[in-house]
Amino acid sequence: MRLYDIELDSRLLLGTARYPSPAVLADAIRASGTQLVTMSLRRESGMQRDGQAFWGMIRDLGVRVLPNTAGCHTVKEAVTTAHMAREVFGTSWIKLEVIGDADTLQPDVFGLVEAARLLSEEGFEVFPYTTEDLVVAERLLGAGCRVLMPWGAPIGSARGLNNVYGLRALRAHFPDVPLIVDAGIGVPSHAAAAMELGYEAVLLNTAVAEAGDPVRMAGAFAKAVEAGRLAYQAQPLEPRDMAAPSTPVVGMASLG
Amino acid sequence: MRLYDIELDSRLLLGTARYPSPAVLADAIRASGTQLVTMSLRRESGMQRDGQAFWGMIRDLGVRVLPNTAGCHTVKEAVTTAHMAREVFGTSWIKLEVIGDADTLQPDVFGLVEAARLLSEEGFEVFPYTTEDLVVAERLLGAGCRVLMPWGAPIGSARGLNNVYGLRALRAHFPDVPLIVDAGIGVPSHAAAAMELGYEAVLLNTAVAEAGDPVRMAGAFAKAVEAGRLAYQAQPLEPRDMAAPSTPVVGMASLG
Amino acid sequence: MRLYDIELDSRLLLGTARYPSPAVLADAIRASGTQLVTMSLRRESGMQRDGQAFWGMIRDLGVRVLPNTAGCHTVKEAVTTAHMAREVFGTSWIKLEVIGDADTLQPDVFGLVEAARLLSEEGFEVFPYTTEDLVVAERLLGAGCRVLMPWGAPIGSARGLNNVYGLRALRAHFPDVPLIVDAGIGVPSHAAAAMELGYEAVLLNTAVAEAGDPVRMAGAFAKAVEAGRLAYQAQPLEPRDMAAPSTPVVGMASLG
Amino acid sequence: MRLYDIELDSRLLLGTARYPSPAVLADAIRASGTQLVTMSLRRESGMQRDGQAFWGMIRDLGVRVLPNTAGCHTVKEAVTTAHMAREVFGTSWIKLEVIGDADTLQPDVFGLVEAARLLSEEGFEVFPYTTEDLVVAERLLGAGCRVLMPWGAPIGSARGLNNVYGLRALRAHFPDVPLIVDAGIGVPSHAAAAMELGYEAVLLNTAVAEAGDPVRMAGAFAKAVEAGRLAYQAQPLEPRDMAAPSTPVVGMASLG
Amino acid sequence: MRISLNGNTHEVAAENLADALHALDYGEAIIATAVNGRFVPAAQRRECKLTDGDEIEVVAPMQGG
Amino acid sequence: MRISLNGNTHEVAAENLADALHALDYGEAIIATAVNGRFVPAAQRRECKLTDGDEIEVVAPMQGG
Amino acid sequence: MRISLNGNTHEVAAENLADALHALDYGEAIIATAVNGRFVPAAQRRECKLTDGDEIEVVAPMQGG
Amino acid sequence: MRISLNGNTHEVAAENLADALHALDYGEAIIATAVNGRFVPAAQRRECKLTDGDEIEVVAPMQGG
Repeated sequence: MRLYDIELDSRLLLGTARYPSPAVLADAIRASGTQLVTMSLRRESGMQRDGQAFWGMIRDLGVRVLPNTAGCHTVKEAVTTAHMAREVFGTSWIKLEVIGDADTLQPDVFGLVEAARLLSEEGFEVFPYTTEDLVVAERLLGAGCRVLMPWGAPIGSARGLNNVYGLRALRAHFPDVPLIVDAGIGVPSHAAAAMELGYEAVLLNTAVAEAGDPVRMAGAFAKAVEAGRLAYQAQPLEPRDMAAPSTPVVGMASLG
Repeated sequence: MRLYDIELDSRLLLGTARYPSPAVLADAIRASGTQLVTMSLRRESGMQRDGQAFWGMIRDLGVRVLPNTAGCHTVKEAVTTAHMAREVFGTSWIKLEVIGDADTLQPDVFGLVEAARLLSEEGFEVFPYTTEDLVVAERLLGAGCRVLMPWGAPIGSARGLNNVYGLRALRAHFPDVPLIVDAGIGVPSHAAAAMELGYEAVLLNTAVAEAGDPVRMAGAFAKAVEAGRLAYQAQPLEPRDMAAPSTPVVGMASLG
Repeated sequence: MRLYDIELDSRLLLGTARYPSPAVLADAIRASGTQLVTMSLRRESGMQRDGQAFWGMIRDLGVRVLPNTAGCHTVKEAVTTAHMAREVFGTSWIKLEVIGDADTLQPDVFGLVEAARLLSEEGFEVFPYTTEDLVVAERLLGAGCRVLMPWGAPIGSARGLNNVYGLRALRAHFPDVPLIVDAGIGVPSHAAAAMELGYEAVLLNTAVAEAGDPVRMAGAFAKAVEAGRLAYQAQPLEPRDMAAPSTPVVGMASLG
Repeated sequence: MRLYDIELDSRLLLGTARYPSPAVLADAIRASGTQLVTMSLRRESGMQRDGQAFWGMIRDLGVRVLPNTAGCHTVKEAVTTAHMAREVFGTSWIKLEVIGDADTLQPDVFGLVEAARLLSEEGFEVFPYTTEDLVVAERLLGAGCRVLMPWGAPIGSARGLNNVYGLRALRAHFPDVPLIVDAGIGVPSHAAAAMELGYEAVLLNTAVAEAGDPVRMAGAFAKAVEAGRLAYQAQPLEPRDMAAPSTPVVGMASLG
Repeated sequence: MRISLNGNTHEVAAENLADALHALDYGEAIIATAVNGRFVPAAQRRECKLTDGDEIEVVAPMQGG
Repeated sequence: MRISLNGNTHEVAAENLADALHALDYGEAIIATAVNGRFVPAAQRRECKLTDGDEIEVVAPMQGG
Repeated sequence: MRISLNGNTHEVAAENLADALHALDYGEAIIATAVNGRFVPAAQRRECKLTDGDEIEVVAPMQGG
Repeated sequence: MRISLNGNTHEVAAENLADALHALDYGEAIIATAVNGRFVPAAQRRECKLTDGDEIEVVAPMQGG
């Protein structure tokens, strides 16, 4: 999988928040096989320096980092946060969130497109957290994005793919753009289903971090993402209404 | 996973019919990691001996065999077929199919329970292909079955789990009986979903055999089944209606 | 609609239990336009005579009665109850319930077929509460039933149609048998959907009786059942994946 | 139902395109009970004057007209069309469509908001054909709209409600704004489901016009919309997982 | 003689079902009856002799779904 | 002067939109008009001078969804 | 003697099932057998006398789902 | 001079951002900074003069989804 000219083997992107402990997070990252994790920027105290310790731990894991602008509700906040992230994390990659509604944490597609344009112009490589809206997708590509990350369902809801039809239409419309389902995934079958639609990757966090056993769940998602990708490549059967015997009918003994 | 006192590591059971060639079948079996494959009995000619060659090939793969009674519409046919299978395959395991309708290939639950009782009394270890009906399940257990194999959807339909509610109720009702979803699975996400419900295993055939690339698809299902099992053990999140931020809200910089 | 040679105009059958008061029940029956209501037999005290009053009220409404065998778990209970019902209600119609599981209140299809045979032989006109199982349906018809009443979902669950595929297959398999969805309906759109599948009628109780406003809800279901029936007759569009403009494209002004 | 200070009794809005004949259209309008129909503007020839005859027929039916901007892909086209419509139809109401994708006929939410603002400023009362996006909805209200018309599914697809979760969230978020599901409805149960979500009305066209019997289907939708509205007011039961007997358990005779 | 009616024990002098129902105030009520799990039609209540320990069920129309 | 009306080319002598519509048989028809992509209200058709190559659109009520 | 084997008619001289299978080239093949719809175990094939019109089924392992 | 840092008020003697961070114990910490809502790159912290009432944000890598 190629994202902004970087080749990644793993198609599972993992968030780093809400784990029971840093040790569990580290084990989950290893179990997931991910090569790309999301992080945020939060206020750091000169005395406590929580962020320093956390950042050291992540760096030791040898994974690439995708900083986010989580919590930003305006273009200005998102752009400023992106600049700070570029300096601290030493990467021009940015997961761009411009939140438009506090209940659903859904993207503000207007602010998103504007921020994506500003950041792309300043050399950022933007991973926009967006909806399945085709027209918004077109605008994001026009703004310079070369990856799109539509939601499956609201962040942390564990509902899976709320609008399969819309996600399928997006895939059909942009066959050559890397598409990543970001947010709302609850169980591995959701992730596999996203991959079966032909999506390049899946980004999740809460489904692993808040599972009873996050490390085991990370391994589960790793396998599900691979399963879904392989299935997409292997050209599945179309569903049909009637049954068709698997065992051959010809040659059946007459025992009546 | 323990089925009739036999321990199996792989939770994927695979059918052997409808592959493009024996070589592809053999590769698919290997790729799937399965330890248990289904076979049938069909008329053998003394001259051509197709079955001899096929049977030799399967034995060389070192997998256990679960013979079926596919195509049988009566108790008598099914019981006679089971006896022939026991002699030829050298196993008392039998996948019991008593088909009740030619369009949906659905079980005849009346004939099924009767045949299961007769065969159990004669020492067979019966794997009944049944519906998600709880009361039928109770009768099958009473008839001596120690494994149940409810359908997901009609054989070969690739529709997945037609009645998730019914399958979930069956699992809840019989927490200690090995349950295997047999038939109707189309893609790995279906298999993962079955395992996430707490089913012990999945049996499929057409979804692999008639995929564009059966060997790759076999590998996909292997991973999906493992993913679903791990997820079940790891206690997933419950879906919720509202969003919940994964990235912490506390510590957000004020950049407005 | 013809059920056992009786012509009914209304395709909504209504249960009489769980209403806030007898007056509300009476108003709901009127608002529903139903011509057939279900009733049970319960123990009557010589002093209190609750049943006498209730029965008087129902008779005054001028609707036909379909007595049920609700709560019966054995063939014997169901058959005895049917006999008592025939005498008290003065009808050979019986809604036959043989319950097989206390959690789901699902039919015991084995007991159901046996009781249906016994009762049909004794001249009853049986309305069996059954599942969507085709083979069971075939047996019930063989036992003398001339109407089938598959469940939509467990009684009182308000879940709607749990297995649309199975219900559609049943309709296709028995084009000439009156089919009535009985149980599980929660809202009018569920009832309309059942009718759109080509079912002859819908039987419900809790969805009306326990609504905030049962009388209004009775009227809602009356309309939904009519809507679904008319739609079935009017041959709806098949769903399609692509959009198709309703407004004509030809003749569009060039204003670019 | 109050839309821009006009009180309407019927909650079904009907399109006027794709009927087999003008006579069938007229009968369908009557059968639907609608008080508001959509129309377009198309090129008129001085010789043939098709539009004159059609307009005369609609006026004679005594229904209010909601002109649309169907087929417009730019703000300029849509605004110019709206001006022409206001003059010809003598109404400031406009169903505003700014199409963003030819395959799905989905709204261009950017163009939509801009056109809605321009038109609102010029005194139009705008009915925007939009998606279920909450943030877009907020912008449309900010632009002056006092009604929102989110799609159920792509125009003419007959798929029903593709994203029930999103439509429900929209309803919850804007409890006081009239919401109308516009497009994608296929059968009356879809329309009833939209109304059960608390939507004020439903707008449809193809599902009636291309049914085998459009007039009957119009009547079906009329009833379904009323059913759904009544059900919403009557406070339906919540679905539950377990069954609950409707017939009382107490007082059951002991016949075992 | 002690009988059970709808699960409650009664001491009755009546020798048949019809008399027992009369003694227990059923009068002309619209009911159906079973004794020891077997249906007894109205027309046979008088012939239906009771013996000590019989279990009688008396039911009437009630709410049902 | 050559103008385009609804995509077809016409040779007209009329100097304003109102006259052109009259020449092209629209009479009292209920229509709306645009010239070169701009709406021209009915009341302004007479003042709306035409020049060679103008593109006129004339629309009327029609089926719509 | 005419028998049916897997639906085809054969003229065989063999008097029992074992001999018939031998005559029809099954040799040491891994098969199971039924005569007139009843399973005949391998160990009983020699004792299984054939009579004119018998219907024999000979099956072997094959693809199955 | 009173400034606000991450929402808390501090009395600092430092005249530029670099000195203020030093005074407030950030030392060599990996952080990014903004003053009054505008990003201040590390290289410009020394040139960034502070005035009374300035609002400084200092952030570091943290958990994120």
